[in-house]
Amino acid sequence: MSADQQGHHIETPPDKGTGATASGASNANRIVYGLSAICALLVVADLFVHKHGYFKIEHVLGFYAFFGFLACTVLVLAAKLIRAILMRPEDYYDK
Amino acid sequence: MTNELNPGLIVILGALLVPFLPGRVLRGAFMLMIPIAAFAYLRTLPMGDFGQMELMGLQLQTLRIDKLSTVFGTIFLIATLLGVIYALHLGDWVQHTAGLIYAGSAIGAVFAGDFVTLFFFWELTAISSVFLIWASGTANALSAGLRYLVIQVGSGVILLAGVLMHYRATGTLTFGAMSTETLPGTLILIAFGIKCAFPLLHNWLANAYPAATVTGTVILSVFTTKLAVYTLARGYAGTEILIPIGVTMALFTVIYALLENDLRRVLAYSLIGQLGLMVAGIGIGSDLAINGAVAHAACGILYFALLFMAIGAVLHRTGTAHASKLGGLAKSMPLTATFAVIGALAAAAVPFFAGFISKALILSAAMKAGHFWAWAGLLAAGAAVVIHTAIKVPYFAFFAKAQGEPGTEAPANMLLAMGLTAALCIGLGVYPEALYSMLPREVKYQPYTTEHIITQLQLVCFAALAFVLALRFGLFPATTRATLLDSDWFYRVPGRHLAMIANRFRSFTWEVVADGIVKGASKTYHALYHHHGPDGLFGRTWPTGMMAFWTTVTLGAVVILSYL
Amino acid sequence: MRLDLILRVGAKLVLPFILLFALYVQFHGDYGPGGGFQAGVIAAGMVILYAIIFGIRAAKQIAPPSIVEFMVPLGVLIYCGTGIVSLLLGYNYLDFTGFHPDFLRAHEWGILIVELGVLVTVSSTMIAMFYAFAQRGRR
Amino acid sequence: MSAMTFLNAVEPHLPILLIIVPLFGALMATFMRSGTVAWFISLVVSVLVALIAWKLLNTILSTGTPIIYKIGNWEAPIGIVYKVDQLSGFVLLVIAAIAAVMMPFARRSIAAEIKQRAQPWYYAMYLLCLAGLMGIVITGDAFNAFVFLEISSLATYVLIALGRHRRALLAAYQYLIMGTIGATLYVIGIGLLYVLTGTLNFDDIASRLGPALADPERRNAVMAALGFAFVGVSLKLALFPMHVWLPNAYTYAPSVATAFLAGTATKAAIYLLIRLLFTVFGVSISIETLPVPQVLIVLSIAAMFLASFSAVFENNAKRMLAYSSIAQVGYIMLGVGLACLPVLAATTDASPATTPNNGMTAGLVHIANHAIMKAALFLALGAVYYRIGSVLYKDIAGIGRTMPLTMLAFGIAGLGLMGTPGTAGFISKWYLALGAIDTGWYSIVFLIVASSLISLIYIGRITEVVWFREPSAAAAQAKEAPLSMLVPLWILALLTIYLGLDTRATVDVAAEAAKVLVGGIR
Repeated sequence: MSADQQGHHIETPPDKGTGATASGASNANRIVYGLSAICALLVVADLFVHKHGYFKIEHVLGFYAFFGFLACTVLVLAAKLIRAILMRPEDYYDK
Repeated sequence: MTNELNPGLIVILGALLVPFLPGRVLRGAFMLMIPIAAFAYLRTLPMGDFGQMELMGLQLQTLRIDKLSTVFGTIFLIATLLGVIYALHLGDWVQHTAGLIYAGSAIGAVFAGDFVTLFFFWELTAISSVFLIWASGTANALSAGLRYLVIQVGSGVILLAGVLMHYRATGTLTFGAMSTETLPGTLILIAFGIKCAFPLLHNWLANAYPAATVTGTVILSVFTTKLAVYTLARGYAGTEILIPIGVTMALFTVIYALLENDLRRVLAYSLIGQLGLMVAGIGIGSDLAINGAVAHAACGILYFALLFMAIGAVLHRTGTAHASKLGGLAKSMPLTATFAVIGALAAAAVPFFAGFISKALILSAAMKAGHFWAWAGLLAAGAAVVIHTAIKVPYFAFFAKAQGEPGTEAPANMLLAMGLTAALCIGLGVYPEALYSMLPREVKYQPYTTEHIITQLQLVCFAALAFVLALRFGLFPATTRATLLDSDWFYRVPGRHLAMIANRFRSFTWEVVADGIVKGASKTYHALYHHHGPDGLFGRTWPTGMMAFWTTVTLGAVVILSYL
Repeated sequence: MRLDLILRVGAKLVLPFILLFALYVQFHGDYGPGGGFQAGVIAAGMVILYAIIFGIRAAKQIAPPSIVEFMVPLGVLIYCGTGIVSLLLGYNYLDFTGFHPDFLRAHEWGILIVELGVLVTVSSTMIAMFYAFAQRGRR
Repeated sequence: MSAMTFLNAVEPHLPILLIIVPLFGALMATFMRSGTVAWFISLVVSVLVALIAWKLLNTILSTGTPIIYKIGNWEAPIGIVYKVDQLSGFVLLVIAAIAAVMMPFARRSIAAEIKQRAQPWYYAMYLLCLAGLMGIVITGDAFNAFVFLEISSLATYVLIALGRHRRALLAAYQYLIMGTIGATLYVIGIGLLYVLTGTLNFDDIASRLGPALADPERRNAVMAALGFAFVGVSLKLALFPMHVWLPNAYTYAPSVATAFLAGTATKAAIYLLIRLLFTVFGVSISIETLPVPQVLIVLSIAAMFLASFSAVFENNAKRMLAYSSIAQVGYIMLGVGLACLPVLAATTDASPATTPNNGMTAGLVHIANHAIMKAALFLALGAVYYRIGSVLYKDIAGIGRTMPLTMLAFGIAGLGLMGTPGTAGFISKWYLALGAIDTGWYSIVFLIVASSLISLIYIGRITEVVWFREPSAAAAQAKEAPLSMLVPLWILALLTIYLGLDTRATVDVAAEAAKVLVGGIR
């Protein structure tokens, strides 16, 4: 896993300390809040939609929202776990 | 021999003329004419079976025009045109010719009415397309191309074996609905499955596409797998086994697409995932599902081509497609970034974009047929697409903190190709009837209901929220330069690892077996070289006496055998 | 050189008779035992004997290598030419019927000519081979 | 005499002209002092021979009855008879056409590779070899076939010995020894047959072998005769394990000679073996009382694999192709071997023998297809040798960049060799597979495919060398081959594709010949 540590992590959120990326940080915050607001609106909209779903679970309030969020979280976390198993140095096959 | 020419042959014949045309302008104009001419010709053909010919005593049907083949042929021709525009800036006639022959053979395969014609074009796609990989000229491309070629040709060989046995058993070569109950049917399914990147058979795709040239990847992403989808839709509609296969494809690729650093590899895995959706649709087999698979193939071609084009433009300008070396390109390549976002929205199946109108068909079909787990799996994979394709790819390339040099805007022809593709992505999303009217089965479907729009938006937005939060809290897996193990591991590192396993289990009883396999594998090569190399028994020059001796032995053996 | 005087004189006496015998075998080849191959070998034997007794250089004066080499294909040419002549006369290849009104006589002629071709080729080939071996190591 | 009457007068004599013209040409060439004049004679003669062969085959196909020519107008058992039927007509045309197509190539290549003084001799020997090969195929007389076999072989020894490499002499010597052994074994077999039947004419032997078989004592002699003749001819056609003379002979001969020999010499021997097995001995002996099909199938499959593996590891392109030739001969002989098998089945379930035999068709088609593809491949290497004087992998590395047209033709023919669909090689393998399926030996289909994959490796390897490696010093300075070389090369390369798409010229004729050959004796 040495390559893992040497590799450049790019998922690090923008550094809040430096002025250069301060607007980037506030942008990122704005995106999070804006997205959350849209999501909340969509869940509310769910109340006014008549559903024709074939499966019972579809009729649960906010099912698609919940399912989308859960599926992604689970898959991301699963990927993070599996990464430890699958990841090899870049020149793995060339050795 | 034939009264009617397969439209694919027009493209291939045109491609053969390309190297002989002087000047880039003339050549470019001619290449643009090829798909247009083929399309115009296709429009004049009525529905039906044509091009009957007899070859080696076999009745062939080289041209079959029905709704299924027409929709694939049409979208292939459109993609060919877009690909040609995208590649116009190249001066490399090898890539131009190979790409057009490849496109032409895929189109020819779609219109093939019998297995022999199909097999011919099937192998031609393999052989012509490998040049698009080799053309990038790196050592990695060379070996990836060779592996690609072996697997693709191998698929053709299996197809041929299946076809021969099928012909033997039924006496017909017509390519129609097949059954998996019989051995030939299974063999042919495996052959199709290799090209369709079934799980464990998929890694040729993930290895070869990112290794190809900038323009080559765009062309590659269009044809091989979608041709396989066509053959599955034609031959194996309603084959139940395809449902779990498709769902597996859709789900396991999510992991790889999330982890990969090379954005073209991300797209390659994502492409396999979308193929899974189509395969599952074909497995469900209802009219709605088949329509969905076909429609999704058409939309997938467009938005994956668009994404590959955008990332290709990035690679063209910055020299890399690795997420860890990119970022912030939205400022320097604003148009490319816009088109990439449109492709991403289409991939995420956001309403009024191409992916929306086709994915809905398959999910509705799964629902109506009562395949709950398949539906849930595909829905989850669809949510994950939002993260790993629709957000991750444009984000790391264009919007994340810049990690490398800023590029310059893509060449005009690339922008034109991307613009046209993006327009098609939006056009189909806004006006789905254009696509629906071409679909093979007669079903009415209305994608734009309030319910559907709202639920899909919920799915997309919450997936996006999950991504943003994961990124925020450092939960998103790091995308570093690394190799991800995949099923190609099984053939790329067998000797070394088997040796390790054998060492570990030396005390066990099967030690002998494992040891034997390991030693056998490593020894086979050496033994072959020992006996057949230039100094080996079968490779070196024998003394005259030894030649005479073996002649005598043969004579003796023949005579003795005669008297036995 | 003086010591082989007897050999030299003896050989000079024998040589014409060898040639004569070769011709005898040759001309009896049509309807009797004999023929161009045997005659050619005997005739070549004469030259080879001469070369052994008087030296290769002397032999090359009476049978120059250029002529010998020329004779190899010439004999074949005579053989094939005979067949072609019969073709031109309107008969099958090597069908000598056209050479003479009398069937037997025609074939006698035909075979004699063909055998002559064989004689030329065989004798010249034998001599050429002898020259080739005799020259080994002298160049 | 007007042209028409001239042609009418000549027509009955075409079979003998097929031999006389090259023979006469060879004689003329020996009288010449200039290589160019000798080349011109060879060119005219080769084209003439090809035209005659074409005319003969057309006549046969339109009339359906064999053309018989009596030498000296003597009737069959006494005199020598030339017989042209579908099979021999087909093989004659293949050999003659290959010889004619490569003649334009020969002039520059020979001028560069052979000393000025020896050039007329080269052409003389070349034409003599051609005459010998035509003779083997056209004659209906077992001993006459031996004579022609020796004529062609002797000429071949000289052709090989003319090679520039010092090992050419050793190769020629080894081939001389082996060829003589083969011819001797063949002549022993023929001698036994003559003792048994009192005739040397193929058809007469066939008709008189029946009584000989009935007698248990003479029966043993028949079997020995077949054994000797079979092994003798197999040595000539380089059937495994009697192939060992071939790699060196092909490697060190002059380029044009290699292309010519690879395309034609083994094919004539294969013809002779087919003739012996099917016409002379007939199915009742070759197949039912003797294990010929089993021996053939085992040996040819061994050749397909063992020789292919050697080709994979070879570092000399000519030698690689030579090993591939051994493997390809394996394909042809496998087809011949398979042709014997359904006959075995037919005797039990008595199916009608009217359908063409796929195995034999495959063997015959591959005679033509392999001749074309191999000639193209060797010619391409000849052009490379002409430019850089070597065909070692290390020297031809990257030559695709400087000689693209040559190497493109090489690649096309290579695709054919692998059996890629759309090329001639695929047609052969297709029928071979059908033939195997007809006999119910599915495992052989698998083996055919597997050995095709090995050919994919060795063709892939040389493709990698010539196109993707950095050019060697010699290759970087090479120029594209001259037009006189490119034209014959591309004719053959395009034929490889054409015969893969339009199979009327090969498969229909071969199927007809196979029908006559296998069907006629049931």
